Amino acid sequence: MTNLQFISILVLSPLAQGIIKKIKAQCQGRVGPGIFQPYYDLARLFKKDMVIPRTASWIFHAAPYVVFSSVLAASMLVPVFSAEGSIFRTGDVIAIIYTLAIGRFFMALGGLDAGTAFGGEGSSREMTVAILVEPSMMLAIFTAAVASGSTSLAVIARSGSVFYSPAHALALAAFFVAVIAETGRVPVDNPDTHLELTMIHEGMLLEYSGKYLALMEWAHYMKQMLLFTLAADLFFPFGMAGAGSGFGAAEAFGYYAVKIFMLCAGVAFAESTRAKMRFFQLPSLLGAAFVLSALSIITFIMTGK
Amino acid sequence: MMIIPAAAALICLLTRQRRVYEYATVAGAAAMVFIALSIAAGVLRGLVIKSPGGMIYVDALSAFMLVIIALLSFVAAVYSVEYMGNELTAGHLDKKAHRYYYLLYNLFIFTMVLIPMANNLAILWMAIEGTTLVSALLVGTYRRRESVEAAWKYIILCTVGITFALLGTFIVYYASSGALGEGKGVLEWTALTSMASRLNPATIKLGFILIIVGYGTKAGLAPVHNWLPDAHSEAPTPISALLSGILLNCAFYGVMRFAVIARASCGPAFVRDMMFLFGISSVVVASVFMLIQGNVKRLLAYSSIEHMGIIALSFGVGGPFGLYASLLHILNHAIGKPLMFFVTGRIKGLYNSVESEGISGILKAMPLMGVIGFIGVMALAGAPPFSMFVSEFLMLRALAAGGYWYVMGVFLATGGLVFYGLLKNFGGMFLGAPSMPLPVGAAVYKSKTSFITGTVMFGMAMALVVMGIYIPGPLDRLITLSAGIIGG
Amino acid sequence: METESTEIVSPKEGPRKLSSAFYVIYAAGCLFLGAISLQDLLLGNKWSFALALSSALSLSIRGGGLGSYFSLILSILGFSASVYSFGYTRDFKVPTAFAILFGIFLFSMYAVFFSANVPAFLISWETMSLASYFLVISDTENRESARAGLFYAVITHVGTAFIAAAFMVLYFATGSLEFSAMSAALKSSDALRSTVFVLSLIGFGTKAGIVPLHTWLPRAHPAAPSNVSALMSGVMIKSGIYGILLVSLDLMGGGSLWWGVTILFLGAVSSVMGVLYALMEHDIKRLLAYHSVENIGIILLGVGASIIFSANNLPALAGLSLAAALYHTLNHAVFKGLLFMGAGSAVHSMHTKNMEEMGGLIKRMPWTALFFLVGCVAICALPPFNGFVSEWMTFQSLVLGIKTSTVLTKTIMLLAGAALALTGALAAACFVKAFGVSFLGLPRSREAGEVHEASLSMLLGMGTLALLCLLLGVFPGYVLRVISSVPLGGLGSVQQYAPGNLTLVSAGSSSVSPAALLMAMLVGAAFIFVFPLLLNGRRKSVIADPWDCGIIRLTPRMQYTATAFTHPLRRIFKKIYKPRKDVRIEYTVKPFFVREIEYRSEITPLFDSYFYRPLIRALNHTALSARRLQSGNLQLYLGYILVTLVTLLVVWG
Amino acid sequence: MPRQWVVVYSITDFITIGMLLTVVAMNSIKRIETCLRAYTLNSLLLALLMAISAFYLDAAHLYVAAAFTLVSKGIAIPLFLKKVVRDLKITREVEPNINTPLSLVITSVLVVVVYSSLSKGIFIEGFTENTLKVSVSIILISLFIMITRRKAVTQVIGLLLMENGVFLAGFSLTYGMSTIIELGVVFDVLMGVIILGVFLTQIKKSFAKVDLDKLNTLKG
Repeated sequence: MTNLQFISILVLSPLAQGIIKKIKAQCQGRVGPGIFQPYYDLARLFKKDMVIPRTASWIFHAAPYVVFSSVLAASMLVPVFSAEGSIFRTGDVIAIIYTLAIGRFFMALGGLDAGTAFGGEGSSREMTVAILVEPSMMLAIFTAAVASGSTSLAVIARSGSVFYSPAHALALAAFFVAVIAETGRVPVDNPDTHLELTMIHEGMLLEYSGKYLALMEWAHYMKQMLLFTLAADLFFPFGMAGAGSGFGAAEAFGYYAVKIFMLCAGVAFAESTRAKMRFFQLPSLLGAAFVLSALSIITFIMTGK
Repeated sequence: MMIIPAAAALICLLTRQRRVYEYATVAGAAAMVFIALSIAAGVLRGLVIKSPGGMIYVDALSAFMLVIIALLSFVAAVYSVEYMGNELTAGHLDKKAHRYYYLLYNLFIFTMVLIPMANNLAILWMAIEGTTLVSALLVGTYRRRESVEAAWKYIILCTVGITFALLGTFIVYYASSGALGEGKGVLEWTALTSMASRLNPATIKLGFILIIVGYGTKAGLAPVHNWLPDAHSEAPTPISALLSGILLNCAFYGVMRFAVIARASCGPAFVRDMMFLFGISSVVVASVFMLIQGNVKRLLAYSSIEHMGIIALSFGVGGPFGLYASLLHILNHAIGKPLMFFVTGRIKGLYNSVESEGISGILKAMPLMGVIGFIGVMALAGAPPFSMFVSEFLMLRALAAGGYWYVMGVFLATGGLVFYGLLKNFGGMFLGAPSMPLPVGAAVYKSKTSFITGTVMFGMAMALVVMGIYIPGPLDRLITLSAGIIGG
Repeated sequence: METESTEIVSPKEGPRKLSSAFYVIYAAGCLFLGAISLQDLLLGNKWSFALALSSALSLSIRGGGLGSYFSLILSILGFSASVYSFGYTRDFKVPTAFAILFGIFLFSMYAVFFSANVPAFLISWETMSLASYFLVISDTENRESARAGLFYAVITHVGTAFIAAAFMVLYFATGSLEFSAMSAALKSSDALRSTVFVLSLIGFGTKAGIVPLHTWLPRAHPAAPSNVSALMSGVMIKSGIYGILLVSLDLMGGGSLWWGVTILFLGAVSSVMGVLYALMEHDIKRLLAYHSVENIGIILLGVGASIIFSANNLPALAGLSLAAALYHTLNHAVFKGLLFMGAGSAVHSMHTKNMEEMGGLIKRMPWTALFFLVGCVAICALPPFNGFVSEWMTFQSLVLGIKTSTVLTKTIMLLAGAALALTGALAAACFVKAFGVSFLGLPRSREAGEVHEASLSMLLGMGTLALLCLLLGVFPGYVLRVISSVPLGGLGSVQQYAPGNLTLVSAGSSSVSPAALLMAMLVGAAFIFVFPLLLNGRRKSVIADPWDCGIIRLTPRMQYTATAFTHPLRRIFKKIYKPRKDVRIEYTVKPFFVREIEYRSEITPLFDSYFYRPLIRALNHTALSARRLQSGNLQLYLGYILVTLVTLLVVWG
Repeated sequence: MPRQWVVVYSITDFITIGMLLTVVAMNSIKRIETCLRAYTLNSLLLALLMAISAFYLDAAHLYVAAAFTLVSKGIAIPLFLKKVVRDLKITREVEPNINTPLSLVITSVLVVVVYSSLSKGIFIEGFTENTLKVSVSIILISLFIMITRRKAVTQVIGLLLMENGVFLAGFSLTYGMSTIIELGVVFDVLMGVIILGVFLTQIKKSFAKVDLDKLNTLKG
């Protein structure tokens, strides 16, 4: 059962997206679409025909599969609600980050393949943001990792509540910013716009349609969910089912749902209270995140907890 | 041994037939090679040649020098036949000058052969002075104003220097008479070495200072080297080859003989300091001047200074490795430097210029010269796997064993500069698209090297390569013996 | 426009056949030597023999040591490079001479790894350098490569001088030139050991291309033909790593903490600077060359960590980090060789190294594109390819730096980890650019439109390496078994990190299994291939022009250029790049109708413009002013004699 | 020491000092003919010295040496040089690089250096030491003259003066070595002078002026 916990990410990720949208709508005083809207969108896209740009090569076709399967593979490594690890018991956080990187790599290639200006723009910016995010994310992860002496999520998750140390607070803040950037949300990117000059994520997907677009989007939802799960595992590692912890799968899942909901809410609030930044203001934000994470590491080394 | 070049010279004097005196010269040189080798073989068998009067004395060291001299004079003779022939047809010099060239060539060889065989230090001095006089005329072979100027400076500077050497010789003699009693002094090297420990150190010191300044001038040790670049760049190429290939070594040979006495009399420290002083200044000066030196013949001249510096350094360290290194380096330099001069000569023949600007694409124009030239450059720069590296490595080893870090530092640093200088200037000539040769040269000179000359040069290049990996046993023994003689 | 160092002429049949024969022999020789080295390592048998050069000097070689591992790497790359050359050198002007030089270069590298005493090492070392120099200038008529060659030769020669000095100090300390005797007899003061360390670090650093000694790399690698660049970048610069390991670990048996910290710091700087400069390159081979700097940095991270650990006596962790370094050495050799060959076959048919003129190559040379893509993914350390494994291990050892004793080491190692992460991200961006701009999209020039696929042997050479990229990534256990058999401190215990052959475990009880990842991805792909079919049978797809904002039709000039791709980074990191930008606009009717806009933007290479150029200028100045000493005035010269004599008389007389 | 030796020493010292003076005088001489005369005088003094000591030591070979010196240095070489000068129509020396007073100062400094550096227990007292000091000073001063003078001919003369100095030294140190060597040395010097003469004429040909200022085309 716990070996297949990744399915919950696969299935529930559109729901998370829906919830975020809903909360945002509420904040902005709109009714907004129902929380199951993403499922409908995906289904619709799957049913549509595809338009393939004449200039595209096989990379264009391969990209969606690679992106999706890499995210799926990554989510197979994550302990979702049970510390028993996952189907392959290799829940190494660095491995997860790099597996996600495959997806990004091919998504960017897909953006370039059609040879349009927007695709290139999207890929360029996506990679740039990734460059700015990666170090702070790693350092934030390191804080959690060194605290429990391992980069294995299972171990970290088992290590119980270490949330109350200042190092973790800082790390969490940094990680949260990183998550926002990685999931392409305001203030870094605006997921709802197709305004050519501001879009990053959408820019790369501009040529995609139908099934491929569905795959890309779904992968995107999963990635978002996956990152939330990571945050949960790294910084709120309590209430996980598995040996030692007295939680059964069901209640553990309950805890998990709560955590994810909180994170979704956080993201939604952040998104609706912030305006999107100019692209070249991002370095200051993400740089701040990096400083936070560096501080967290150093505080940890100094204080030892 | 000495007869042959004299005879050859005589022939040159008598006949007007170009072929005749050319062949006489080459044949004489060949014969000398044979004799020198047999002498070396004899020395290896342990016998030492002494003339009844004690004037002549040939031990391993002398044999070593003789072999070098003989080989080089042969090679240069072979090269001369083609090179000077071309010069003649190109009208750079007239028939008379051509004949005198060979006459003086043989006299030059004669005086140089005399040097290592002389036991009496005064005779040694006379021979060396003789080389100056003859070679000065050779340097002035082309009656151009530059060559005359070079010859003038050469003869003045070297004569001044050699005068001090003479004074030094006298003082050494005086020291001996101080030990043996008034008026009973000796000048035989053998005698002096045997009684070296009884000589008055202060006197010997003075004498050695004069000697090293005197013969050092001739050997091209900085800061008294100034004649060298001019003479080398203005002399006919084969003569430049002989000058840097053997003449410098012969002068240094004089220093070595005296150094043996000085070592025994006033301790190795003094000799070492002197050698380091001159050696270091030589390598430094040379390397700096090689950085920007468009005229490749001058470049090679400065490289000779550098190599004499290296020889002096390794001689100064002493010890089996040091001395072995310096002798081996003498040999290597005597092969590598002439080779490069020959290459330059061929280039000059084709382009009628030795300025590295304006000349390019030798590798394309004359592939053989290009390849040999590159080998030579690398060898001169002391890069493995070529022979000079071996001697320089041995020197490093000796320096390290003695812990002379500052010397090693200077040597390595200058080594980098030298490498840069050589590669920059020669590389510029060898690489690139071939620049058009001047019609003057092109008319006469076949860009193709004649078979014999080519073979000889290729042989020298191969020697550089082979001796970088393996040193033949007899040679090894000969050098070891000679080192033993110097080491005392 | 730089052109590839060969141009199409039709050489005579004879030399071509001959050179081909040479390459066959080389390939066979590589296989043979590789087999020997592997056997020596696994069976742990050591051999050595000496050849007397003269009474004063002898050369000796040995097997079964650290060198065997490197010669194994060399064999892998040497083999495929030879196969590649078989087709690549077809239209060279002087194939035979080139083939011979290539052979000298190849086997002199073997000599370096096999040599067992100082003279042998120095001789083969410099032979390697000179051979590579001649290969760099093998296109003798190209001024550019001549200049690059000169720069390279001089720098590497100076490096050799430092190496020689280091060995001489060792000789002074131990009284022997044999490596074995050195490592046995070395009981000397810390100052002495540190001197040796610094000298050798500088000397070998020049060869390895550690920042700031890297400046020859981006010059020489592009100038050389690609089969040579592959060897240079794949193996030759590793000989620098070999040297550092040899001297500081094998001969001196590890050292003080600050060695490790220094190396770690240099590694971090090199990796970041290397990739930053790579990003700004449009010359595909210069780009790859800069990436070599980066990867050397990553290797050094492992080495430094290992020295730090052993100074904290944590042998197990030291083993882990060293294993990471060695593993990455192997990996980099494989994928960098692959990338250079791929770039080579692109350049070979394009006759330009400028990415801005490529584009869309994937359509006409699909196989090359595929192999190049594999290389890109591998060098970006993306699973399941080999780069990931070694970088994962490096990450592990850096994170475990928390186990060291001092605050300094903890901090610097974790920050180094961050630097590694940054490097990874930058590398990813760089290779998205490299592959995307040159292989994807529309052809940016006429040549790009009419390229031809590389010849079979070239594809074979690349294919081998591409396959290895995958295998080395999926079966790390086998590699670690080989590494653990390298006789070097702490490495013996490395195999504990690979209990199976598929899974890697780090000391921090964290584990990863690339094979499993591969499986997962395949499962995912299969699932997602089936899923839509379940949802709704097959849908047809329409081929149409891409979205062009409604203009008539998309032209190649509208797609993102390499310059544009990296423009954000150029702005973000302008402190480092110091970009110079000039925009020239020509109007037909000012200011409304623009005829043409020229946009040029280049960056200032820090170390060139602030260290090397001033140095060279100073040297030339000195030389010029020194020439006054030789003024041509005879009296002056006589004056020198007088002064010299008087001084000597006063001082010694 | 016996009385006659004192006489000898006083005489020889007198002569050597005379030689030194001739050399010093060269510093202030402008006309080339005068220089030549000074040189001749110097050589004659040398020959005389040799003869005298030959007489006192009654060593036959010293007579020979003295005779040689007389013939070669006292007669042959000066005549030859005169001829050269006449052929080249060299009238008078231009101003030397360094003016007379200064050059005299430097000369004296050189002498001091020699006297100080050569008296460190290298030699037995008396004849040898003084003569040697004188001769070394002569050598250095004549080198200095070569440095200061611009005309090529004066350089030759300076060179010859050096030779004289060396001869003086050699003779004082060795009481004349075996005659053959003496002959050889003299012969070499003679050859040298002749060759120099040849070059002088060539310089005249190719430079139109036997002035060393023109002789610096080869630099660096």
